Amino acid sequence: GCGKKESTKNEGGSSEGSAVFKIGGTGPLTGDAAIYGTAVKNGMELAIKEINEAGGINGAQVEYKFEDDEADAEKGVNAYNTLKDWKMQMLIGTTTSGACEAVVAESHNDNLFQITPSGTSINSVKYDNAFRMCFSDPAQGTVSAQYIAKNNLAKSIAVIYNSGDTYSNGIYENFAKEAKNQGLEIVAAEAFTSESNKDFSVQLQKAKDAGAEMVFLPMYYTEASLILAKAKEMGYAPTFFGCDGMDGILTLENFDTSLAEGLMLLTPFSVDAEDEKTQNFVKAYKDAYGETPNQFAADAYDSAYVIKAAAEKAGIKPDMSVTEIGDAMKKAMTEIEFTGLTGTGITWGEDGEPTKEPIAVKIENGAYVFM
Amino acid sequence: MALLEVKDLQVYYGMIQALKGISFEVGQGEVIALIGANGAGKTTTLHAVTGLLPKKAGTVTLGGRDITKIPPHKIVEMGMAHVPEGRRVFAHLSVYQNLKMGAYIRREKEEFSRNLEMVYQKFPRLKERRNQPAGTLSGGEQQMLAMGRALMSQPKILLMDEPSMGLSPIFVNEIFKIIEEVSAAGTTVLLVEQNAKKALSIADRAYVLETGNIVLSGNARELLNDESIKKAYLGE
Amino acid sequence: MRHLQKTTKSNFITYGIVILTAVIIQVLSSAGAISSLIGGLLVPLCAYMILAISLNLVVGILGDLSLGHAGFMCVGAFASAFFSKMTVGTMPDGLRFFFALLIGAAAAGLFGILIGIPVLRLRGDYLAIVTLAFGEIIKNVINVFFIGRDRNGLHFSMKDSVALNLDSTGEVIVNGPQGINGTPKDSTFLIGMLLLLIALIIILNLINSRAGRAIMSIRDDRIAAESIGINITKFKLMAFSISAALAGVAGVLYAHNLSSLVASPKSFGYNMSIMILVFVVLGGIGNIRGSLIAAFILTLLPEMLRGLSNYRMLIYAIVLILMMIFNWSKGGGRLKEMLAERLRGLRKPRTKEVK
Amino acid sequence: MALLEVKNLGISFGGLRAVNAFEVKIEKGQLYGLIGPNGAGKTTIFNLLTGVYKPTEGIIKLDGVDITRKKAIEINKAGIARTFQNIRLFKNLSVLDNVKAGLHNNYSYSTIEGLLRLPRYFKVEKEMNEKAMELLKVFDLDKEAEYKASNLPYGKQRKLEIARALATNPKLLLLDEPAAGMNPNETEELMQTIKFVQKEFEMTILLIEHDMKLVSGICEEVTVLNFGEILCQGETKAVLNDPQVITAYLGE
Amino acid sequence: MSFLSYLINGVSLGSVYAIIALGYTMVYGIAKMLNFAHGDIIMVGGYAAFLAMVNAGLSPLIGVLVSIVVCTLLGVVIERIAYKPLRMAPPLAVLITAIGVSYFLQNLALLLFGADTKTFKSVISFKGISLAGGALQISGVTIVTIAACILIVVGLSLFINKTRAGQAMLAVSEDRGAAQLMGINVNKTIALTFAIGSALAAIAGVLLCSAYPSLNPYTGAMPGIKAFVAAVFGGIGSVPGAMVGGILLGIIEILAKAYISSQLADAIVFAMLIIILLVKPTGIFGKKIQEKV
Ligand SMILES: Nc1ncnc2c1ncn2[C@@H]1O[C@H](COP(=O)(O)OP(=O)(O)OP(=O)(O)O)[C@@H](O)[C@H]1O
Ligand SMILES: Nc1ncnc2c1ncn2[C@@H]1O[C@H](COP(=O)(O)OP(=O)(O)OP(=O)(O)O)[C@@H](O)[C@H]1O
Ligand SMILES: [Mg+2]
Ligand SMILES: [Mg+2]
Repeated sequence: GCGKKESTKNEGGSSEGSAVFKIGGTGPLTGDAAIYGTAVKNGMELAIKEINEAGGINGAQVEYKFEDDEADAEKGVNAYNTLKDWKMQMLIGTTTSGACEAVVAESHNDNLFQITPSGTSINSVKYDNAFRMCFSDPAQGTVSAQYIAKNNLAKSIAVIYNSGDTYSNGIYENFAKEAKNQGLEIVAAEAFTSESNKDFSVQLQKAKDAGAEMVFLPMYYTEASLILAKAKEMGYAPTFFGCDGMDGILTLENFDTSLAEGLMLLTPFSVDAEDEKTQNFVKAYKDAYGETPNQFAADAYDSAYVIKAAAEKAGIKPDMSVTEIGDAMKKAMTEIEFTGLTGTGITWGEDGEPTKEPIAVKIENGAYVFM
Repeated sequence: MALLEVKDLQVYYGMIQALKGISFEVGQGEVIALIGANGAGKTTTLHAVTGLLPKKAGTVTLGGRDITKIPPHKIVEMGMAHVPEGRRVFAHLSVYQNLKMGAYIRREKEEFSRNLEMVYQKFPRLKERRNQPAGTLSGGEQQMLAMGRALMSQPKILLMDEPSMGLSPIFVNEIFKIIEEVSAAGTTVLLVEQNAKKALSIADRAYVLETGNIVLSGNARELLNDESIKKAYLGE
Repeated sequence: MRHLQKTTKSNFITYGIVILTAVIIQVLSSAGAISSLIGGLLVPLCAYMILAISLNLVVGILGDLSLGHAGFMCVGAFASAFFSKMTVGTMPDGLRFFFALLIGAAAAGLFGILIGIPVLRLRGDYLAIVTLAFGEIIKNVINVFFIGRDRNGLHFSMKDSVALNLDSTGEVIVNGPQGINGTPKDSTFLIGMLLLLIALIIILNLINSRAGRAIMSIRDDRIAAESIGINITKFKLMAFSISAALAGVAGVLYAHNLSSLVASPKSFGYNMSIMILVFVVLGGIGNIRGSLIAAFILTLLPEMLRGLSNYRMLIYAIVLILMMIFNWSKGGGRLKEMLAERLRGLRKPRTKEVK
Repeated sequence: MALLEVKNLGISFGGLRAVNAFEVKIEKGQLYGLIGPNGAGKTTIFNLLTGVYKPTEGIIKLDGVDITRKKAIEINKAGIARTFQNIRLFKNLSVLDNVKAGLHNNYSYSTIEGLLRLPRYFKVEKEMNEKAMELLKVFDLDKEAEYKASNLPYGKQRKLEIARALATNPKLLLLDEPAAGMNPNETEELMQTIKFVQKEFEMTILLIEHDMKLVSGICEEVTVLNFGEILCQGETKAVLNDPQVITAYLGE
Repeated sequence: MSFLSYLINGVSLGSVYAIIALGYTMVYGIAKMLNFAHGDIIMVGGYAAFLAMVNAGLSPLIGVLVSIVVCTLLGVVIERIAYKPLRMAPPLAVLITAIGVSYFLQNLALLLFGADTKTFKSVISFKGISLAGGALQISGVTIVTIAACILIVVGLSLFINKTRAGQAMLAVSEDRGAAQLMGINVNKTIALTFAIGSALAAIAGVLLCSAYPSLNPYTGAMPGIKAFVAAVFGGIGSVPGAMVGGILLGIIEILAKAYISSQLADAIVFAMLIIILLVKPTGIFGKKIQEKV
């Protein structure tokens, strides 16, 4: 359906007095990556509403504001500066790696605490003020290769990746590196770009000709859906293995889920998970936004709760300065253990990386099945 | 009543006033000459009459109907044809296609072939070159094509902007003969010419335009003998 | 000559506006009266204004439509960022940035000459598409470049960073689509304004000189220009390469303002080229001061509209369309005439009319 | 030696033989006419002489130098300048700048000198302005120096085109229908100007014209072209009385 | 064998470019404007068909018709509001307005339909044919697209050369002022051009989304640019040129990916374009008419 976004208001919570925390968020709300920014915005909004209803953080309510960055480095800095003018104290962002790398340099200067829900590249959390909710590219690439080798899923693998995309490229490179160590053979590594992301016949044909038993797809699900459809049309049926960007493929509107049958992916989050937390989240999200949440929304939701957890640990107060909050949060982050939608018992190192174990799932009968 | 009546016409180019309130009329079947120096506003007048230029003030009526605000294509449908300054042939289309465009408002097949024959007979060069892209014709040939194209619509009234420009002496005579023929066949003619002598010798009446004003008008033969006209426009 | 005086005066007004703006902003900013958003926008603003006037040299003065200007900016940005990353710590910051500027301008200028081959043979929309293609090629090729450095020297690959085979001391400098990370932040508003001023002087002085006249005569009538002995090849190339070099300078500013530089479609694709073209057309084709103002307004507009959240790009689009209609349509013309009439009491008409 | 010497010049467009075996010899300082019916090939000859078209055969010599098949720019530098049948001015430039563009090759300073506004720039620009104004005065255009060229009335545009051509300091000036669109008085004035240019600048002029008053008034010799071929060539009066020329071109 | 199959894939991709380029070239050739919003009208066509078929449950044929009606109306309305006031403006001003329209449509779609991608339901039920014992596959969409292209090329050529309205278009494309003097209603002719161009965009949109079934507010942008390239490739304003240009573009793109480098495929396509234009500066079917001096 369309027109389901009931509210485009950016601010929520109460704003009485100055005793509120101000948390900013950034991500693409327009442009062709808008889908990811929108999910992050919604997930964050949902969590902060709940937090406020439950009494806020350290007794203070939370105000939030989300700014569009069009998934662009320059606009990301603009969005960040806009939030600074609004007197942001902590940042959930940014959504995409490229923009995140530019923003993190700015937030580092201000010593402003930042947690990115979905910026996967190494440089996204280059500085000590920045932490990550999701897997990093190396983690995903490496773990995927290890997982495939350990479970003996395939020996000859083809990779199709987006050579113009930081995320896709990052995972591919690390996958390739680790595959070598694991004795997996990459028989074809075929790229595409966002300028030619409609036709995948050549890439699939090459994978097929090279005799790949498995095709690794480090990319987002929109393009993957085209690949799956094309492969079916070609009568080519290898095992497809994806990464966390693939999550969401089942809820793609009007998508024929039978095409994704047998697709394996590593993901920290699955809407089909049966735990209560996930189910409540999915329901609340659907009620609020009329669509099924994807992993971006879940990561953003978790990020807000991580801030709450760390803030409570650090005992920060809204009237502290940005730097004070930053220092306190940095320290607290390495001390907390967090359980949320996207993992249990997550801890963070000083490098900002979470200790998360990706869970492998497989799509069977149109639903995720844990493996 | 006159076929074409222009009253108090004013035209501006941005801030520049090119026509300062001119009035004239063209009777049914007449040949009227409009003469004047460079930049007097002759071309501007024709453009305003056919509706190619917006008018600041004044009225234009054709056959009793007010056409001041009517768009050019409707005016053309009402029977007016215009041979524009600079010829304006469709450069990439062939001579034949250009002539076909001239007959755009005439749908009848037979009529078309009859008119085409008539044009080819008046301008044999066009028949010879009917498949040549109009843009590669020589200057004079393009002028012939522009005339021929206008005749293809069998106009009631024909506006011509310097039809003799760029034509060889022998063909200048020819073109004035053609204008007389056209007139004899019942078409009313409004003629803008630098060759005032020739124009006045075939016209019934004439108007003299000077920097946006009509300064003189009258019987063409009389004007031909007018001393001031002789001095200013005939070079005698 | 009155003529000369008039253009000189007009040029000095333009310089004056730029200098005055620079001074005002500098004063405001040292008084802390400038928001972070505006503060952060200052350097990009300079870069966009340089891009706009440099594109105007090709589009407005030479009369060729170019849809690949972002490509030149991209070359300047990457060449200079690469240089800065390589030499960081080996020389004083100021000197390094000076060299980076030279390198960015030279690299982009070189590409400007390279594109000369098609430019000399093609016209109109055919040329436009070739410039667009050229810009896309640059972006695409930069995305497959991997350059790394370790104690054995430079390593180069067009496949991926793994293929660089760096040892433990290695550092990837250009990382394909992930671009260059950690470029030193050398650009400042004052440097930006200074560069803008230099670019302005170059372009305005060029226009009002022998070469500029030759370029404009080619624009107005190529055949007539040839007939009076003007060397089309030389002046077309000159216009393209100067324009490209200045775009390269803008690229250097841009690259040294953000710590991450990626050749994404957003920042260096045809969309960006078109964006710059919008500045030029809105400001008035061939009108250098207009380009400056249009670039200024249109860069700020979407940021000022942030309060409208998701409606902002929609409103931006509507504003763009309305501005074009206001500028060029009959109705808009009438509106402008009315405004002009109001003003006429205050000022005598500048242009003389033909009697 | 003749200033312009053309031998056996020819060109075809597809099947059309536009110019065939054209020959002419023009002495230094002569005012020479090229006439003929519409489509005879006159403008085409100008285009061949100035390098717009390349001839299929023939030789063109200017002042003893072979300029056949040279590029338009080189031909101009060698000393031929022209005007066009359909006026080709630099529409958006001022009248003065149109002429200064014509001075391009004769008044020189480097681009760098221009960019840096070195003293030479000011000196040469000043000279150019003076020279351009001098030329404009000849054509009574000095008062319109700052107008945009496209805002001039037709007749003045034609004159400006001549001034621009003269600015290139040619040995030979080609004028394509300079009097087209002018009334007899204006034509008369133009004739005086052309005469003046011939004398004052010691110019050799070749012109195309359909106005016989102008041709008989100022041309010393003419060539009549018909269907691409030379119909008649010689002293003006004699040629204009040639019965062949009368039937093909003049009429009556 | 693999070459053949690449070739077939190239033709499939190219046929989609071709059908978009046909609508593009129509507006481009007649109204002499680069309608950068064409790709976005294609996107609207895709959404119209999607909503009709998936949300309203109508049959594919009705879906296509709905899409054509919506796009035609949209095209005419856009022309009336945004382009008509600019008849006297320089071409670049119109180009920028078209870009404004493009942004407008993209962002309106973003607000109306959301950012998420929808999977399009193919309107073609025909499964296609397989040759050489199944080793070579030609999909139904490809066959329908090529057939549609040929029909459109023939139809448009006949329309332009044989009908009065077509003649009017020719005249308008050459010289609007002179066309008026022939009695041609220039505004109506340009509106009709947009109507036809937009109807073709609808068909292209439906076929594009059937071939590559993902639909979001930016679906039309890149294919629009590629179609522009194809139209120039074939020669501006040439109807058969647009088709040939599109198919050639598709083939080059696929072969470049297959035999040279998938990473550099875009660069190679554009480099080929430059090379071809250097050899033939007015495109494959472009007429080169020497300027008469
Ligand atoms: N497009 C224009 N913009 C500004 N002024 C113009 C324009 N067209 C014509 N003019 C001016 O309007 C006046 C009348 O011009 P018009 O072309 O009507 O003269 P004309 O009598 O036809 O002259 P000619 O004999 O040279 O053709 C002139 O002063 C001319 O400079
Ligand atoms: N590029 C071309 N392609 C085809 N035919 C051409 C071309 N240029 C000129 N012609 C033809 O060559 C012939 C000579 O043309 P040209 O322009 O030289 O005539 P002209 O003597 O100048 O005539 P006018 O007095 O009418 O200007 C004409 O019949 C013309 O149609
Ligand atoms: Mg006139
Ligand atoms: Mg001629």
